[in-house]
Amino acid sequence: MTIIPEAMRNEPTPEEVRASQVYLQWSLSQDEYEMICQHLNRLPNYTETGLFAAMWSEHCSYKKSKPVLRKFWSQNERVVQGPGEGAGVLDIGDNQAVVFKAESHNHPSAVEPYQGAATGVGGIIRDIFSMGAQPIAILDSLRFGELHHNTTKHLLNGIVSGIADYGNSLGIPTVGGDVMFDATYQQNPIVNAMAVGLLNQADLHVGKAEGIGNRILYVGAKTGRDGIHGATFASSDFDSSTDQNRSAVQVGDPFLEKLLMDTTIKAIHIFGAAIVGVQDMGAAGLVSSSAEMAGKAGNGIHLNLNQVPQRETNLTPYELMLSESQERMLMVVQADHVAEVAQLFTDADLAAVDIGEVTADGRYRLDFDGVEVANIDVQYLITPPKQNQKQQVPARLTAEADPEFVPELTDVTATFKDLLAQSTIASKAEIFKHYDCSVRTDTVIKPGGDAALVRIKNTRKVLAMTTDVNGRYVYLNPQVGGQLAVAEAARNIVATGATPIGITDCLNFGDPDDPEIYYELAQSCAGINEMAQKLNTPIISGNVSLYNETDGQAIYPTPIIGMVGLLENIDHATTINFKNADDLIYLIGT
Amino acid sequence: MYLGKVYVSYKPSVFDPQGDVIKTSLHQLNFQGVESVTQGKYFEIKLVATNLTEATANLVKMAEELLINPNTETYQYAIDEIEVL
Amino acid sequence: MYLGKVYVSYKPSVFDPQGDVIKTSLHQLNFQGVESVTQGKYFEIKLVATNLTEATANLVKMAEELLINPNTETYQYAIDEIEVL
Amino acid sequence: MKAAVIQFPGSNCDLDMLNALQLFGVEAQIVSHKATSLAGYDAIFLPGGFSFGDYLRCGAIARFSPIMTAVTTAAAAGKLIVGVCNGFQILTEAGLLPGQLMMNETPGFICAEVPITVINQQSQFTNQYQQATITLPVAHGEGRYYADEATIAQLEANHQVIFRYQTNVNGSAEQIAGIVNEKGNVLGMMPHPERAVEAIIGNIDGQDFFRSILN
Ligand SMILES: Nc1ncnc2c1ncn2[C@@H]1O[C@H](COP(=O)(O)OP(=O)(O)O)[C@@H](O)[C@H]1O
Repeated sequence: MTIIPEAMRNEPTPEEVRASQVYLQWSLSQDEYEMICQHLNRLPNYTETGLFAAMWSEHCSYKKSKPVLRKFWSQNERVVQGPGEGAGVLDIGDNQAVVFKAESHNHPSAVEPYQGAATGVGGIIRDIFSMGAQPIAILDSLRFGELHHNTTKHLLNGIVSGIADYGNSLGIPTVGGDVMFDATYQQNPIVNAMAVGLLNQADLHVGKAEGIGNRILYVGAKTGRDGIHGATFASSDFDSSTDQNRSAVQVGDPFLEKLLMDTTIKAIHIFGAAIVGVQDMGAAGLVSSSAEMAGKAGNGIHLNLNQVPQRETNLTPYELMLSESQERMLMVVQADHVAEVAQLFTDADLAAVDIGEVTADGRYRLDFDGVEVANIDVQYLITPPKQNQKQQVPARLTAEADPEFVPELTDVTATFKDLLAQSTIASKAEIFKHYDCSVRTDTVIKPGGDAALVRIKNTRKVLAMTTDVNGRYVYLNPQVGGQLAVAEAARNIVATGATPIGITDCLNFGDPDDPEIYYELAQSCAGINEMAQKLNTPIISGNVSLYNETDGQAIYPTPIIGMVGLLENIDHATTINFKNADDLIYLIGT
Repeated sequence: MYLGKVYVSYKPSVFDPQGDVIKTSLHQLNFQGVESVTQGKYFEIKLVATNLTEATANLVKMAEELLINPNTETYQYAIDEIEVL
Repeated sequence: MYLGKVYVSYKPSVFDPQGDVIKTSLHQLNFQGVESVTQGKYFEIKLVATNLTEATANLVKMAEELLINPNTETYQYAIDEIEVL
Repeated sequence: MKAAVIQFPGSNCDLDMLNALQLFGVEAQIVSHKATSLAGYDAIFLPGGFSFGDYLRCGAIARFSPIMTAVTTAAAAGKLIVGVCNGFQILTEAGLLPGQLMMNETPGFICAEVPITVINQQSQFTNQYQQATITLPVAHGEGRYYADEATIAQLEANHQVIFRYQTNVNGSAEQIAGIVNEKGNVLGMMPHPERAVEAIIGNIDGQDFFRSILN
């Protein structure tokens, strides 16, 4: 690599990378950096160092949470696709399937509430349609600090309008969710979005770069400098005293996403098997999507970065690979169909460019201005060193229990009214009235009931969906708290008449390097897993958001459970309202 | 009374989807010479202050505290004394 | 190359809900001197033309055909020649 | 009856409108905004959504779509034209209906089922309504109807106001929710009748709207 392309002249040399230890700022540890040098048998250049930092970040690799996630039970007769793809897939009969997943956008939303939340919705929707499914519903699970704080109002307003504007514009109804307020989330709000899609099983596509010689087609928006470092940013603690994190802001374009969604689904319908793999460019954009697709297929990949559609001038390979510009997808397409597939996208005024090919050599190779700027073993790139996280029971759990709290009730009516006035308990209509819940004309039960119900046109079937967890319970007893989250979700589903069939989760925790936090993570997941097995609801997808701390203070462990249920006969749907005077009221359970 | 005008625009590298769509539309309307369009915000604020210096200081503070989003936007401003009607 | 700036604002008789909300927020932030706020749009348009007269004519046409809705909005503009980089 | 549902980039109620029309036995088809002819269609529907992202102003960019010339010709020829929500916004921007739809009085999107009065039960769009009070879904952020006083007076005098909100959800002038043009063949309305045609999704008050059009 002797000639240095123009755009890269100001980049540090490999030696300068080593001397400045710039990778530490990207959350790549010294040990990891040295392992890489040893593996390559040379110093990685600036671009390659960036690729490793992104791919080995917790956000992309789940290196720290994997030991826990691996224990999740994810198999039963319905499971068509478990964890590891854009979203999980469950068989619902008649060659149809339901596809769903949840995703967090806590850090971006804390910095930039509107765009952070909006792009969270955009990302989770892409995960659904990249599988070949039509998105049919969105749910949002939110946690804020106390409502009387001005910062909370600012965050709430921004986040809710971000979700509303994006989902409404796409024409996908936001049908449910949950909101709680607690001081623990004051600096660190939680913004989790879940999306549900309907799939004709014949259209199922996954993110694999199979077939040597197949082409890599880039579709959607052009690449700019937005969101570079998003993945590493999500994988480190927040420091409230600096605002250097601000470069991570990404701007969403729901209009473009709508075109991308419709065109991708159409392309999959028309071209079927000629489209070999589809993947969203999410965290760590181009590198993560392309490396994962190649890795899963056991192949190599070769990209020509000059082909990548660009919105700005003088983008470097590093920037092109790590940009988190929104509304972009990667497709692997058989060489003789690339032109036709691309045409479909350009007809919709979207970029669609052949940027490379699937190779047999197992290498991750990037060219820029005729120079090779990266050459790494794909499997090595996608496999960060194993991490052994320590666990320790938090002191609060072993401390002698306080004498049981006995509430003093003098005026029951007053207490009851006080409870109803609590922001966490009060109606959330002020929030969900901003969400279009009835577009697509399938919403049978709208926000305000237990779970939402969305019918499947031309069948008798209805899907139920909900999100739940009480972080305070999980804080007080991680294992039982995890069980309770699943149980609550199941009760909400059952209350509509549906049977729970599966779970997605979003694990929001503090710093996993803190053994007490890792204990919370491991134990609550164990609880979730036990209950999931009891209820026959496999955990088919999910997402992890760690480092939810500000200045060393972690949020309550908050593993949000998104659950989907199936009701075979729409006539059996039940709603929450009392129906007639003189009907009897029963209290069921313990 | 003072009239402050604040012009807010995106920072150069922030994606402006609106501007992009407007540009395409202008091309279709046969304004071929259009190279780029960005859409920002334009505020007119009438305010009372004891003098121009105070009015200006207030305007700048308002812009930075509320009108702009420092993550993505920058601004320019102009201010003038106006007659009270 | 020319840089045109177009400032679009509502006609005085048209209610501007955003301006109103911002005024209230500014009062809450203790900018008591604020009498009124209106929010409009600010466009920066780079365009190629043979001379300033043509550039100006084009800018005005764009504003009137697309950028404003004459029922409710008015506009001002400024235009300058700029260096091509 | 043969109906066209125009699909603009960003339309998102196009399929809902198509479904509703088909439920009433109408031979309905999606027609691209790039098409230039609407020959053979008796009624033309401009659906809800966010055409061109609603960037600049709602409907401002869509009005320049190639299909709009054909829509204007069809309107002049007396064919039925219906704009719902974003469709209404496009029709006002295109000058086929007077006035403009502006940001709600309290900024923010609202999704709700609201009581509506059918003001004019004689129109080609409402002649099957037996009762004056109905409930229809609204879902918009920019639904505040605005026109100058002279225009409003004219609308009232000519019985062009078809629907009114019973409580003014968005701050519309004279609580206007839907109007027709002078000839009575072009309708714009913010509420969504196509979301109110099946009991299973909770509302059938839009049925008479479609029955009226078919009548
Ligand atoms: N952020 C939100 N988005 C959409 N719907 C919501 C949201 N928060 C709450 N809801 C809806 O409000 C209703 C009550 O929610 P919640 O208070 O969480 O119920 P529960 O009584 O099960 O605790 C549900 O229908 C729920 O889907």
